[in-house]
Amino acid sequence: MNSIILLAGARILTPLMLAFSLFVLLRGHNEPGGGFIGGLVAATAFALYAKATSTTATVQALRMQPATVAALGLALATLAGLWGLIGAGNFLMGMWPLLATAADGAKVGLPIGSVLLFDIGVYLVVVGSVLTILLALEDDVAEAERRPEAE
Amino acid sequence: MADVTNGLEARIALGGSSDLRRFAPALASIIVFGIFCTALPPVAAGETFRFVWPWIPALGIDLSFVVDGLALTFALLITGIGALVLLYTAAYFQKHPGLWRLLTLLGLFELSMLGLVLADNLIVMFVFWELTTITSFLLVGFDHDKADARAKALQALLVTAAGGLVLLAGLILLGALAGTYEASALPALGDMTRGDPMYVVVFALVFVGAMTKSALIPFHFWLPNAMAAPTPVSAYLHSATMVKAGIYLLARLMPALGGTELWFWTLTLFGGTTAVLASVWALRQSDMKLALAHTTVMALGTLAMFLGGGTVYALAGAAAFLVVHAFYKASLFLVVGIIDKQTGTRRIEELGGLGRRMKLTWAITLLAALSMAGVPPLMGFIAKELQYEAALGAASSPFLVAGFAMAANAMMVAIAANIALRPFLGRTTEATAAASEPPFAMWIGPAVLALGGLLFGLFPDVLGDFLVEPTISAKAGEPTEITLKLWHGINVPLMMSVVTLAGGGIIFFAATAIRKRLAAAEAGGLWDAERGYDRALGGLKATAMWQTQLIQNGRLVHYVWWTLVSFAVLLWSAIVIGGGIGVPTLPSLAVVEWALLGLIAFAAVAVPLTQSRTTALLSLGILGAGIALLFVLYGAVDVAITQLLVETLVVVLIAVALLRLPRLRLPRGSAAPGVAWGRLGLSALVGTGVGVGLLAVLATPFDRTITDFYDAASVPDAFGRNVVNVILVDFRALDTYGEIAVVVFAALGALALLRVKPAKEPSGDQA
Amino acid sequence: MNLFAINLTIALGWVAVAGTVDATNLLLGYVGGFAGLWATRQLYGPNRYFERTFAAIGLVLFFLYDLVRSSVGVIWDIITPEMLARPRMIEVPLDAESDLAIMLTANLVSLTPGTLSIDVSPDRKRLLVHAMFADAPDEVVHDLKDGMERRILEALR
Amino acid sequence: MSGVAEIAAAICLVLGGFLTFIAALGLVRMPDVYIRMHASTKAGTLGVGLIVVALVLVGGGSGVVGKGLAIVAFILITAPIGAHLIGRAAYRAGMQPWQADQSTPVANRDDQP
Amino acid sequence: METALAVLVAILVTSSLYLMTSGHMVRFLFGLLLLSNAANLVIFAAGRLTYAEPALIAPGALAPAGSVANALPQALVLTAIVISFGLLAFALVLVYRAHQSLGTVDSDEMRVAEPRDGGEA
Amino acid sequence: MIVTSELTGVLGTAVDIAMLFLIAALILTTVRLMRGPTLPDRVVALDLISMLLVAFLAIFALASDESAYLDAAVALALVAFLATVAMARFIDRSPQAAAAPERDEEA
Amino acid sequence: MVLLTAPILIALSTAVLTLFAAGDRRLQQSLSVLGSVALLVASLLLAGTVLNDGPIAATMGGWSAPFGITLAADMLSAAMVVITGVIAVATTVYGLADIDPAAERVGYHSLLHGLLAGVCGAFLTADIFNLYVWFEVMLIASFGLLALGGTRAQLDGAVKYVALNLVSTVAFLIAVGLLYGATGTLNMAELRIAVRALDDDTVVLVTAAMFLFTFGVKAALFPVFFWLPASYHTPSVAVSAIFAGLLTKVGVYALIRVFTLIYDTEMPLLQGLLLTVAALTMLTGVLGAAAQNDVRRILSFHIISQIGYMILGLALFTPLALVGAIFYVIHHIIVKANLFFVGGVIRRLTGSEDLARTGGLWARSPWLAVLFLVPALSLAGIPPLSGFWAKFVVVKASLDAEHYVVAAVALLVGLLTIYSMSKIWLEAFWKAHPDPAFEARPMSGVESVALVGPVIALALITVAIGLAAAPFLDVAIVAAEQLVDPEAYTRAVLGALP
Ligand code: NA
Ligand code: NA
Repeated sequence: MNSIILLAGARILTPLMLAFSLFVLLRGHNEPGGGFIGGLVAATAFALYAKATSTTATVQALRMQPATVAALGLALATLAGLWGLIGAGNFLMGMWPLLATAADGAKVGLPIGSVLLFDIGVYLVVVGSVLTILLALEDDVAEAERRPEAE
Repeated sequence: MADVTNGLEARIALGGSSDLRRFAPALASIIVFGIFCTALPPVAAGETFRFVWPWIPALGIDLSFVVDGLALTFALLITGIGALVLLYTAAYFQKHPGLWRLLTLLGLFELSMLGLVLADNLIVMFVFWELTTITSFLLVGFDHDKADARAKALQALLVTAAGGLVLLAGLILLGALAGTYEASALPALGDMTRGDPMYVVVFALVFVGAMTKSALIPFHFWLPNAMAAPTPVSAYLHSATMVKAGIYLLARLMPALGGTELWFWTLTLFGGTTAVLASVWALRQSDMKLALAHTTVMALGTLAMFLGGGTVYALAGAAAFLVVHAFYKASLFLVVGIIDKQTGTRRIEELGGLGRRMKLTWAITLLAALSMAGVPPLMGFIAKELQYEAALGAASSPFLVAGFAMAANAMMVAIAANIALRPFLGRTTEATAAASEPPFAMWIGPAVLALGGLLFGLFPDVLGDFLVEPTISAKAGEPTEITLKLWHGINVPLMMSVVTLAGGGIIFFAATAIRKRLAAAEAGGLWDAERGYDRALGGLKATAMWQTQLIQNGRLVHYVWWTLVSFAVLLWSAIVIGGGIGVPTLPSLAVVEWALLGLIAFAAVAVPLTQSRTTALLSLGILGAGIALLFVLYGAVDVAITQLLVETLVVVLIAVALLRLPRLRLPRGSAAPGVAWGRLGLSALVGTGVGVGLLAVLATPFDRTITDFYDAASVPDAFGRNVVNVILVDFRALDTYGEIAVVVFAALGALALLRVKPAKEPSGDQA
Repeated sequence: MNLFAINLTIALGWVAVAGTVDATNLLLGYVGGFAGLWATRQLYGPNRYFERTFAAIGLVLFFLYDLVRSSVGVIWDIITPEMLARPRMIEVPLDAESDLAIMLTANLVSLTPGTLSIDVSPDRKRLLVHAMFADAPDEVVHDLKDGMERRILEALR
Repeated sequence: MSGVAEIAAAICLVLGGFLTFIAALGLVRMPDVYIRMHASTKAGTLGVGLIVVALVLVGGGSGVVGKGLAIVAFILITAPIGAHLIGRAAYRAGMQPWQADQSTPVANRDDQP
Repeated sequence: METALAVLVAILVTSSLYLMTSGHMVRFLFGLLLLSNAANLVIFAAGRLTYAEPALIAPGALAPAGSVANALPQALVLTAIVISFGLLAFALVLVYRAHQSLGTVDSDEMRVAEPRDGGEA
Repeated sequence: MIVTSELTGVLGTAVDIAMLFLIAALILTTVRLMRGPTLPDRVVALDLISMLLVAFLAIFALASDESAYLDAAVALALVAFLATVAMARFIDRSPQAAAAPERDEEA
Repeated sequence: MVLLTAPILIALSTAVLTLFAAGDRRLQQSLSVLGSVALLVASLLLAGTVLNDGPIAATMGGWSAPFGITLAADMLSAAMVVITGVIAVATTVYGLADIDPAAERVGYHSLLHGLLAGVCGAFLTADIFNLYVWFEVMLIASFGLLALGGTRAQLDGAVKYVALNLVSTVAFLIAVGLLYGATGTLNMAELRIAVRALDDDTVVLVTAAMFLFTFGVKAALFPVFFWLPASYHTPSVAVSAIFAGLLTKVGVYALIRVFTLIYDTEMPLLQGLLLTVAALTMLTGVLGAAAQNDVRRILSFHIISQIGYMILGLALFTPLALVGAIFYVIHHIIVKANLFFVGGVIRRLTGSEDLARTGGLWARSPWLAVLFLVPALSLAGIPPLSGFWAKFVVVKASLDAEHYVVAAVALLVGLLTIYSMSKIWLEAFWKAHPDPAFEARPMSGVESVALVGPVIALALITVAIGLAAAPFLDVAIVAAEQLVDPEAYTRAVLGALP
């Protein structure tokens, strides 16, 4: 929107919000948050960035087309599901490679595994999809505005 | 690929080596005919052959076939006449690009017709029945470039298909009450089927099916119209074989359905009326082919009438006439085809003097016409005698039957004379000036058929023993003896024959006058059932247009409206039938909750009331936030956060799109006060319905087992402390998996919408 | 090595020792670390870290004071039936050059009652301010430049 | 200790609530969008800030302080930027600030068609 | 509160359907958004409400302390919200494009696929 | 009862008072949102409503001693800003909507 | 069990992979066809297993029913998935010559396989909310496919399609919510038990009414079918073919599933309504077809009409009637998709779908004529093609149940179907092309293989179902038996332990 103030704000806020989104993603299994919320926050961050700069700059910041991000997310979620299917015979079954069963039957170790991978997939899908729609719409509106015409 | 076959066909049709190949179908038909001939002696001796292959056991449908007298008679007619017609066609259409299509369709028809008469299982029979309808349709429309041919083909299709569907119902019901679809099992069950309360229905349905196929009044009109088909097709399908399928059907089902008063009266009245009226219509035709077509209708009526009689003589009369008619009528059709081909016209007044140029053709015509007129010693005479005998022996109302038969036959005489004499005698006309005899392949067919009529007349026992007797045995369901003779001495039937011939002579000479009278009488349209068909078709089209414009009128508002009306009706019916709900108690809430509810409700009401796009949009934002707060209040933090984020993103998206969207001014239609109140009423009906549904649910006790499991298993088994998230990514992860797919596809779809734009179309923005 | 980074490391170490990751511990660690670093400031040679930190703290305090002070004026105007405000658009020359400095200036101007940053001129030399009590525009300009902007530039220097 | 914190929190709460109310009142009473923004930006931020401070004082939980500070910091950064954007847009759209000496009565602003 | 929510749902549905029957596609979108919210409230209320006890388990604990909010409908609503978002975003873009190409948002004017003189003459 | 809470004493009363202020503020702001008259006015109102809701969540977290609710407040603060930016951009790009209130009000 | 997840997984994986391959059209096409073939193979394996072992189930994430989501396949589900596989292969092959490269670039293949994933998911899930999710996957993918191309007609059609489907989809969600509130479960096998145990008739009937409404809209029943004729003739041929074949059937499937498994006790109450709806659906659909003059618009209205037969089968609720409904569904998917394919070839050859502007095909392309006749006659119920048996069983079931009026309507509609199909034949095939100078554009080798190959394959299947109806009917019978007595299904679902 061509405002120095917004631009400077966005330069601070976008990374902050992205960091926050990752934080929300990672802790989601235990506190409010998770892939959806994280993804939505990240999408909000990029949306803000897009408003302050341009859609092109936002895609550059993403380093790939947002649709690819979404596809990547769906692929990760699928892989997470397949992991359970191959590892335990159940699609989407939680796999915990860093957990071991102690002598008393309790699980010890880090509860990180397929479920987190799945949630990361969700995160990427949400970021990618929201941005795909938003940026494409922005582009189209901008293009339509460039064409002078009677409404 | 299609082009290749096209070329191939063209080569086959026109190329030199194809000359012989085009006779192959005829040859095949002759071979089959020969095979059936070998079955004659054993069948005549009372044997029947039955072949069964399992097909659809679950429905009681086997591929069962029976060769008995009735079937064999038909099979011989089908293959024999089929061979001659195929031969004739190969010559008649030698240079026609559609020759192979015609031969193929005729061959398919022949197979279907054979299947129809040989099938023992009624459903299998029906399968072939319908196939004959379809092949007939394709054949009638052979000259498909002509709109008229297409319309006539459609008519034949619709009438016979309609009958077919009625018949199907009849057969299913018959199968239900007999417990079997095997026709060969029906004779033993006849008393049971006739005694069933559904008998009348079954009979009516079967009879209507037979009527349409066999062109009995009031479904007769399609048959003359089917003369749009090439002549060999008419000779074969619409005279000798397919149209007799209805008669065949009645004959086949007689053991199960026949022998009642209902049967007798129905068949006699419909058959007799058809016979007489068709004869009258035949008289007034000047197109010989149409005249023959109407006489075919007459023959079909006669056959039905005699089947109605049910006595052995009646059956014998019908059986003999069946064969006789097939011979002379096919022969005459083919002759008319020859005349048409050689002179370019079939109209009797345009023809004359052909006798000198086409002696052979005339001889054939004379022979066939004599049989048609029932002159001894031709087979037609014997059949007519049998008819009269049967008429007199009819259990009830012999004079009625006899009257019908005599009247119709007298007119047949006149028509036969007309066809056999007028084109060949008199002065040569413009059309006949250059006429010459046809090639061998064309005259051999009619010649064989005409000669057959003579031979059977001379040796009636061959016909009697090998065809008529076994046929009626099959019909009557028991072995029957009958003797066919040329000379029975001077008896009542003979006297009747004489009267018939005399009457025929008078009619022939008074033909012109009669025709005028008839034309005047018919202008009233008294018997014009075809007009009924036209009206029905017109009505159908009009109804279709009317209902489509009423229902599918292109207006989304209308669609949404009726969709919601349906929902409201369903919903409130369910509530009322279910007994409604108790009166809910007023909730006691904290001020904050009231405030929140009020805020949400206010925003919800503001959206439709405001005329400002942005006010509506911002109200939606507030509503979303308010609902998020409700979620928070009741412990749904994840949901609340998601709601806030999503609602905001929606508002952002809409705000972007709104830059290029117009204002909220209402379309004129929905802004009118009456319409607005209607909309409000309907919306409120659905809204309260959903609310009542929710209240009803809330009044039931709640089973929390599954949630309790989640609460207990979340940490120990799924290693997560946020139960909602654990449900999303573990317990019910498949939901989430599908859900992210939705999001991805939504994005893809939106992207496609924005990125793929047709280049050519004018943009509406400029409009 | 950046002193801020060291300070942050100390704070994180504190958190690790405390065993609980939360803002309170982080803050305590940071403050403690800052005190330690300040006490040993000779060790690091010439360094602006401490000055900037104190300037930032000063800025925050000044801002809070300003916020409270002039809020009263706005509140009073809102509550009283008559409209006391004499609003006007005023252009304030900017000394700040970096985007961040301009943003901070504009933001703090907006947050203090009575003034609201509306726009920055295309040449980034002037800030358009909506002043609520602008009977004497020059006074407003002076207050802003000498108060808020000076402190921001000090904290960022 | 907790007693003092509670009383301080109570004061912050009431004051914060009062300030947000003033902000809203300003929004309704002030004559044009610029002055309304003065009210909402300042009093709103201060009010919310005070309420969050109250929460930090008595919330006690480990997450509360961090989240509370995050909220306050975030609002302090974003509220003025938002006000700037709206004000700028309004100004660029040609909306002239209300002048005390102009003859238009304040109340009539809202009633314009 | 559930009873109150039922009333609120009725209001939301009424309002949304009133918008959806207007023939103005932007209003239709607004109605759709309202309707989705109503559906979410239905699910949420149908799972019964528990005041201010999120379904979170304290660190170290094996299960929630005491009765907490029903987590399942929350998960369902969350899923539904995200799905509705996808659908609504698509619908929005569709209406936008339809307006761009057809020049109207009045559904009565959208008669390209089913022209007025459609069907057999 | 104003807020369902286990808090008693001075803090409980303070929560109730603050909540009443907030509700009153909410009503007033909604009035401004509806009356406009210009789009910037409405956006300012929306912005304030977001802030009020953040305050609401904070009070609610305090009253129910549930810090998880602050997460919602953080999220709201984040996205509210985006909404404001988006609406400001809307005004920026369709100035007629801002400058001439009656245009958008057109019935 | 892998077999149950495989169809969904294959479809979604293909969707993802084709998205990654967006730069390479050939690769996308290969992946797409390969994915469809894999789906077909997987579905055949699944059907074979179900045929041998009876209903099977698999828990997702290893959480046993009713806590986790369970996928399950009885014969009906398995058969539906197989048909989906068949149509998938046919459509992807046909699409090789039918789809605009620009559309392929932006995600046609992904959306198509997404659609397939949604359809398979809907057929296989035993969880009512999960059913909602798969419905949405299917719906959103169909939205994308429908509007792909962005022509004015497509946008118009899509607006109506999207608007009406979204209304019904929300009703679905509400119904699921209410049902959950009343029973506390989402597992469909457990719902059977829970709904029986419910005291409150209002709750049972209200939820049943909502499901009837929402699935009725999806199935395009009278009077809520508006969205279908408004849109199905607008997208590319491959897309409209798969829509025509599959989408409404998912609604029919859902109706059959929900009303045999959960609300079977309410069926006597609903019968009158359903019979009326079925009859009116048959009639209005076929009359709509009779009023049209455009190939795909005629075919679209026919879909509605034929759905009526399927609902008639459900409404009668006798074992034979259910057999008929299932057989009808299977037959109709094949035949209707094929007719749309042929319609596409007609357009390709004559340059139009408006019958007035077509013609001459019987003379020019007799093989196409034959290929049209097979599905057309089958649709019209002409023996011995598949449609005849479908109609036969349904009519017989009606007559057996002594519902003579609906039987009569069913037969009458058969006649009207013949009439409206003959219109295409008369105009496009028999009539000479209105432009005497008209020359059909020749098709390239690839084009004719891609366009005609699927038509031939589906026509052969139609003939095969007709001539060898017994095995197909046996499958339908097994499926119907499992519906009438879902004990095996519920045992598989509820007993499916990790
Ligand atoms: Na037979
Ligand atoms: Na989910």
